[in-house]
Amino acid sequence: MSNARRPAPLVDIAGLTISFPNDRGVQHAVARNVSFTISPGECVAIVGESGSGKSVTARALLNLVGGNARIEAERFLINGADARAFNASQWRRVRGGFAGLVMQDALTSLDPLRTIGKEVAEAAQIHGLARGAAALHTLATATLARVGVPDPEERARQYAQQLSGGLRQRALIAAAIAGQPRLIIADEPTTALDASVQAQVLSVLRQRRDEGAGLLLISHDLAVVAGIADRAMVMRDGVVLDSGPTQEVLNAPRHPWTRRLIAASPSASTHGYRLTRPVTAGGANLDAREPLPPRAAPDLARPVLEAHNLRKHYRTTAGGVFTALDGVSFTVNAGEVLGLVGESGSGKSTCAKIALGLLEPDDGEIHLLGAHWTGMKERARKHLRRKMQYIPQDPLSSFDPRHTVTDIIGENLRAFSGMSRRERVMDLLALVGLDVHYASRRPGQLSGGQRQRIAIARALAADPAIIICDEPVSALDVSIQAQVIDLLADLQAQTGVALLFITHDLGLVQHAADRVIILKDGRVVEQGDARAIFRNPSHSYTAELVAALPRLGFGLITSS
Amino acid sequence: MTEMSSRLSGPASHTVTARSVWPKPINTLINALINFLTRPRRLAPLLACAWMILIAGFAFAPHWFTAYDPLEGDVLASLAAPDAEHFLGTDKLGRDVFARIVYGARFSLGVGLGAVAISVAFGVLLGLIAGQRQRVLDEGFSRLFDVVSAYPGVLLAMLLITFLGGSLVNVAIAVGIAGIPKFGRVVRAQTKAVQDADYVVQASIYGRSRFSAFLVHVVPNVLTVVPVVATISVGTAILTTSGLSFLGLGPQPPTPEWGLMLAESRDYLRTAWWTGVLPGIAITLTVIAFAVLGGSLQRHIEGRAP
Amino acid sequence: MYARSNSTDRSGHHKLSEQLTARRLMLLAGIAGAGMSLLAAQPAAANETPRSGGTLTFGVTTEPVCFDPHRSVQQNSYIIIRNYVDSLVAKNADGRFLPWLAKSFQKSADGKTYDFILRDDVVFHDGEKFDAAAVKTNFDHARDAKNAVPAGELLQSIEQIEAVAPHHLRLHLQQPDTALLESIASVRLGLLSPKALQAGAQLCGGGPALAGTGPFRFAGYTRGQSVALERNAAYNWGPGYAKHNGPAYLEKATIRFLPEYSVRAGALSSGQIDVIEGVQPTDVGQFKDQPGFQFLTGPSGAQTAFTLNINNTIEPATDVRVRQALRDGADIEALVKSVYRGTVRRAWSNIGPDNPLYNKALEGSWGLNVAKANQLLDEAGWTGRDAQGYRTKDGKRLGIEVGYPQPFVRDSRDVLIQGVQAQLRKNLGFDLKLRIITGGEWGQQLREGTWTIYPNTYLPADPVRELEGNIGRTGFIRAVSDKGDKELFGHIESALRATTADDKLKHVHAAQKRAVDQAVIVPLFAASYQLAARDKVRGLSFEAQLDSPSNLYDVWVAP
Amino acid sequence: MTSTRAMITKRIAPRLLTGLLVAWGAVTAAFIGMHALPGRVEDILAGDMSWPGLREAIAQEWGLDQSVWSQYVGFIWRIAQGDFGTSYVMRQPVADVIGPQIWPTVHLALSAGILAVVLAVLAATLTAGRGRIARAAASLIELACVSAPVFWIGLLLLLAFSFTLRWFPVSGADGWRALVLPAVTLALPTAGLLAQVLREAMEKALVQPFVVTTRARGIGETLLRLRHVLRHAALPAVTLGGWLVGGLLGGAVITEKVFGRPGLGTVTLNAVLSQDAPVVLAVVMLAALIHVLASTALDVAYVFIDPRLKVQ
Repeated sequence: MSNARRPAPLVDIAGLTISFPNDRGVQHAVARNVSFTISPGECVAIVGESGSGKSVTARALLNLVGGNARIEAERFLINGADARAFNASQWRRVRGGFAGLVMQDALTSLDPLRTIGKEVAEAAQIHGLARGAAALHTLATATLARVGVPDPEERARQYAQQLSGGLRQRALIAAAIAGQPRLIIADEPTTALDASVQAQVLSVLRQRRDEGAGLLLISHDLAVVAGIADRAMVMRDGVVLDSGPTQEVLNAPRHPWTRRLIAASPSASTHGYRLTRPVTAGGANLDAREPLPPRAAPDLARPVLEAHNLRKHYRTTAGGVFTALDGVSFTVNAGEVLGLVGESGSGKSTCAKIALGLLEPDDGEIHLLGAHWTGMKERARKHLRRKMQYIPQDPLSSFDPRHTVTDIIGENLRAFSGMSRRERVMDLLALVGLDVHYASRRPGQLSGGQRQRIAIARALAADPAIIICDEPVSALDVSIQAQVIDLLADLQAQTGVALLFITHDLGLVQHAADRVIILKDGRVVEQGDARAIFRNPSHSYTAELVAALPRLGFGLITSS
Repeated sequence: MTEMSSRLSGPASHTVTARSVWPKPINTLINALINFLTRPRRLAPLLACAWMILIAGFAFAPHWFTAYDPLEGDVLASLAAPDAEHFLGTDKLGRDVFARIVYGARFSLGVGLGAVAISVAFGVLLGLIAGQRQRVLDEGFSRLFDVVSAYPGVLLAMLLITFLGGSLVNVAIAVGIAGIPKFGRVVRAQTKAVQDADYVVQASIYGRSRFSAFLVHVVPNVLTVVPVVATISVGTAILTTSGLSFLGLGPQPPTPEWGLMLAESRDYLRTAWWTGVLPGIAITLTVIAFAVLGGSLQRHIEGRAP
Repeated sequence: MYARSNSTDRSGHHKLSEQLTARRLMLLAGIAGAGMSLLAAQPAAANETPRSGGTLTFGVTTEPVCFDPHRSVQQNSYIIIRNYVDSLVAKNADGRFLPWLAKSFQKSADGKTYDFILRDDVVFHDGEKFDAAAVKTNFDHARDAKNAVPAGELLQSIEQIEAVAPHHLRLHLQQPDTALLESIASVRLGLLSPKALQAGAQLCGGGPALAGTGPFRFAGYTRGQSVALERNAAYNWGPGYAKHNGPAYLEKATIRFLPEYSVRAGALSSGQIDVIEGVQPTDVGQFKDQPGFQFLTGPSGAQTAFTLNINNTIEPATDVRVRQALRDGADIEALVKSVYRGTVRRAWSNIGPDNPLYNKALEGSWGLNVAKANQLLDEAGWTGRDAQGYRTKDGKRLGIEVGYPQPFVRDSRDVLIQGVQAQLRKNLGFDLKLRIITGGEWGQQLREGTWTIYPNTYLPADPVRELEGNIGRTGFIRAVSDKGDKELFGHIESALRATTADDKLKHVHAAQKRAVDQAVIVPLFAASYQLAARDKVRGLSFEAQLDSPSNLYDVWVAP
Repeated sequence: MTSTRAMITKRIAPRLLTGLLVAWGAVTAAFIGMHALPGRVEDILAGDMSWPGLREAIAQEWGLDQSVWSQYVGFIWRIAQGDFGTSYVMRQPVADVIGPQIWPTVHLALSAGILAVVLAVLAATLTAGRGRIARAAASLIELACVSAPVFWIGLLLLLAFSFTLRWFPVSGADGWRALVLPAVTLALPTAGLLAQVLREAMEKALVQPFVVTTRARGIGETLLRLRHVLRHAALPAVTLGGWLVGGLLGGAVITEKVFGRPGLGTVTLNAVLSQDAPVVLAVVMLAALIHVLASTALDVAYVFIDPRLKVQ
């Protein structure tokens, strides 16, 4: 990648405004006055949270914004031609032939009813690059091989749901590049992937760029962008706030929002500090971070939750046996935050279910506050139920859709009646930073962050000794995630409740946890101090995890 | 992301324009008008409601709408074309067609609602039981639904009516029984789905016993699917009744039930169209109205509980 | 035309010459044709020469359940069956019996022996020879209770059947039976090939196996759609009243089942079929006196009038005043005129007005008298009124149910009953309930004697049999006949036993009068068949023994 | 596919087994029903006939003198051997009565079914996710088709296209022209419902992420709908299939009566009205059999449309 040779840009856009009519027919802009160019061999990234307009902007390049959108631009050149005058068939030639689109979640972005081979070959077929079943199949396997899919012959005959997440995502990339496009538009291509898989997918994209393709990367993750993009734009509410070479944007953010975004990323270095409310105008500085309120040290003599040698097997439909947990033991002490880290399939969620008594282990036992917990009748456990509470990853599905917020929080306040219960609900709402008028809302009327706050309020209503948090913020935008994490930290300090904090996010666990347990394939591979363990991993798996972690790698925030 | 997704999708038929053709206020006005008139979600439920209110009025206070007796007519003035005196004409026995339509609302709605009440009562009960995690019960009731629905609906109703005898009540019972599997299956599937929902599985965390969770969470959330199916089924039941009347197995004369009126009028299709067209329109509109209301009810419920 | 004379008796004494010439046959046929023309507006010009060949499609209302003449009890099935079976004798429109497959016939003086000399040139469709043995096989098969053949009831008076010679048949009776020739002339005792009879009940399914001697052979049956008939080229033995000799004119005919009135009428008016039977009264105007079409009305003599038979053993119909109020509370004349648009006549007796034994004196003797009817009900104690305006006594509503078996509902008859229902409600506060019941339920009611009002027409052609079968001791009331009207039974039984024509006439008239006076029957209208056809169709007529359209033997299509 | 045999053993075999159970249940229920009807079988068989010994002769001939239980056992035993008995009313073997009627009804139902699918696919593909006016108009037409009684549609079509325009014959089973109006009559309500389900499913599929990906490959709108979206929409439509088969058969009863066509409908109606138990029971048996076959076929179709089911 050299700045010296500057070929004609693939895309040259200025003053792009995209708007949709609202219910009353009034146009409402979702992107305003956006300008950028993408040259061959260049990676341009658009960073932003939900609703920032980043995806819409990307899709405008393919004219795939939506039925009644209005797209206006001062300049809209695609491969040198004025795209404002394009008719439908010209647009079809752009799609797949000039620009390929890679989206998030290959499971739904590949047609689940068609084989991988057919999906990959489709663009080539449409653009006449190959004819006949045999030629298309050859092309599909070759393209799969190019993105590093092993055994492409076999894979081409399979369906998306038969492939692992990483292979699936690579197949999606293969489908996007099969028409030999000069531009790749990657919209959140690695979201929801494990760190190690994410690294592989990014390297495939990087390779395409290095071969001369233009790459437009859409992401919410600054660390991902930092590792690949030549230039970056930060968008919020349809407006570009910051743009320029990636290093410049991340190292010296001009706009406060950019700085807030950067500061909201949890890491080892943010441990003990707030992720929100960072520095004011002066400049982003670690010292300007606000410390979290002081908390009592964990009482190592008072275990709240003790798990001994948990084992759990599942029978697979194929007749095999899948080992979810294989001799896992851990202890959570009073006031302690224990992080439980692992990639998907490592057994984290099974641990949570067994701890909560929703699932019986095949072997091993759990004690809650010294009392037998596993293997007991539900009636016998009932008096201890209040002591262990739960914050799920997806609170929406854990709320009865017909219940109001009052009903949901009141679920844990059934000892109270009438007015006092209502008052308690109001108190709890205030505690999690929500206005009283949310009390009558239903789950469907709440945003993701608000739902998570309600889940926290519900857990706290029981006055528990321990809360099991299962990926509590993984579905949230970075800025919202920061607010929820800070809230949890505040409340933990305030109540001294112990937390079993389950996450796949290494940065987050280093920020939040006291101790950490690393799970792989149902076994504990390593445990110890939440920060030290990643600085000096003693197990090779931990080292791999650390290596795969994309990092912002600039002076502003250091992760090691 | 979720807010955007609905807008981002859809056909790519739009064009990139530099500016709009119309001045802004007019454009807005035209958009708003087209919006209202062509959006079936707004106009259709409104019209459906209006029709249902009219029909309900017919059913509850028929004498407000017509001075004629639906059963009495001047046989000597039979099959009179619409005129000032009988503005929808008279039927084969000289009865006022409009009066029969007005009074018929009570019977047609009665058959429809009665049949659906039977289907709902048994379908919900059996569906809730079948939806439990008891394999034996599930298999048993599911096969029972299979047995009942192995007969095409009309055939089953035919058999039941020969068994029960043709009368308004028996038609409602027969059509109701034929509709049980529909509700049973829907409720069973919904019960299974709700029971696997996190808020039911995790209810024990909040100290709820399984039975308590069943009452508080499962039953109400299962029942949300019932009104939609029930609303649409009322229309279907009225239709089935008219089919049975055609086969001579429906309510007995001189009941001014719409399906029976329609079935009886078919012999005069070429000579006295007014005896059949209007009951036919009444049935069709009512069935459409129920379907439209069911649809908007569904959107309402889905919108509230995504 | 339909003289009040006992035609049965007369033809019994009448010995027709064996040398009956073709000309004589033609003459008789002319008489029959003239008789019809009073009722039927047949456009056929006398000087036209019939054309042989061609096909015809006939749309009928009813698909027969059974095509076996001996087993079918559906009146509408005989329209079809008549095309492939012949009888020994033919009943003329004037009530006389004419030769058919029997060249001549003679009754003994004591009325207990009948001799039939059979034609010797007749062959069944399946090639079997027609002779006295074949007739004996037919009649014996029908008489045998084991076979459960409904037509057997027509032969109950027979003691023995004897094939005297190959073409000489003799019937020995247990006692005189004034209705015997009527029965022999009936399509229900039409003659089938002995080989075909071996198939037993399976013959109901029709098809070529159902071999008779008729002018057409049963070529094929498509259930739910049609029957195909093919000309019997060998046919040369038409009934005495036929208009021509030799084979039928039509080469082929299709009987199509079109149960919907509007479909039948539409099919005819759009030229897709040639003839229809069962015309909706309101549709008559489309065909009657319309260019391109003809409309014919049949006689009403062989079948009973459409009548409400009242079970006078069940409350409240045990009270004659209630029955009489029911009889006179509705304007039957106006109702019939309105429902049938003048295409049928109002009935005064249950015996059809074209039947020689019809009691004409009953005309005008009863009928609409609302004041009298109300007075009768007041006298009978039905003085209360309920919320719907019906009369009550001791808190019980004045009501009787009409149980109308579904298979017999047709021809706007339910509409007419509804009309009576509406008038009784308005005029008297009388609740005449109409309920359509199943055939099985009717059977049960019949067996238990629990039916209340049974509406029907009935076709044995002989009026005494009609009276006995409907309102006699062994009629519908048989299960509870000990509580029935003894005087009525007496008249009917005397008529059955009568040996002279005058005696029979006297008792038949008396029975009709008794039944109407006691209001155990409320005759409504004289049922008759209607035909509508394209004007090119010639030679359509009605069969006196059945009232229904004749077979298609004389029918031809003008070019 | 290696899974074909697995599919047979895992999906088809149990379906057919439970199907047998269903057929047995249906026939038993019908048997009980027919025997509980008012009026004894002898009454039906005797009709208006009455003479000494007749009822006994009938009872013996038809085996009605045995207990209901042994009649039932005999009935099931004969059915297991493929003998459906003899019609009370038509006096012929039930197989002879019903056998020739199967094809006309299947022919009609099949034609109507295919027509309905074609109409529904056309309507849904053309209007799903398109302009509001087109969708509103299509919805209205479909609703009207679903909401109007079948016999009424049939009579109106006859009035217009046969009596007035004379394009098609009134009735008969000869040639395709006679099939047009009945098939359309029977197809319209089914097509209306199917189109609505298909459109809704297509609109749901059209907002799936894979549609965006596929569009981004430059695919034409028609090909997108036919190759990708329709297949997804077919899944809920197939679920509806069992109901549709029943609806078509039920509608055939009415359609056959309106158009004077041969078929099971006419036979069934007459048998029900005349309480001809052997025929009714055979029809019920046949209906159950069709139901079982149809639902098994749909189950298999489901797997072929959705490979996800095969993989699991």
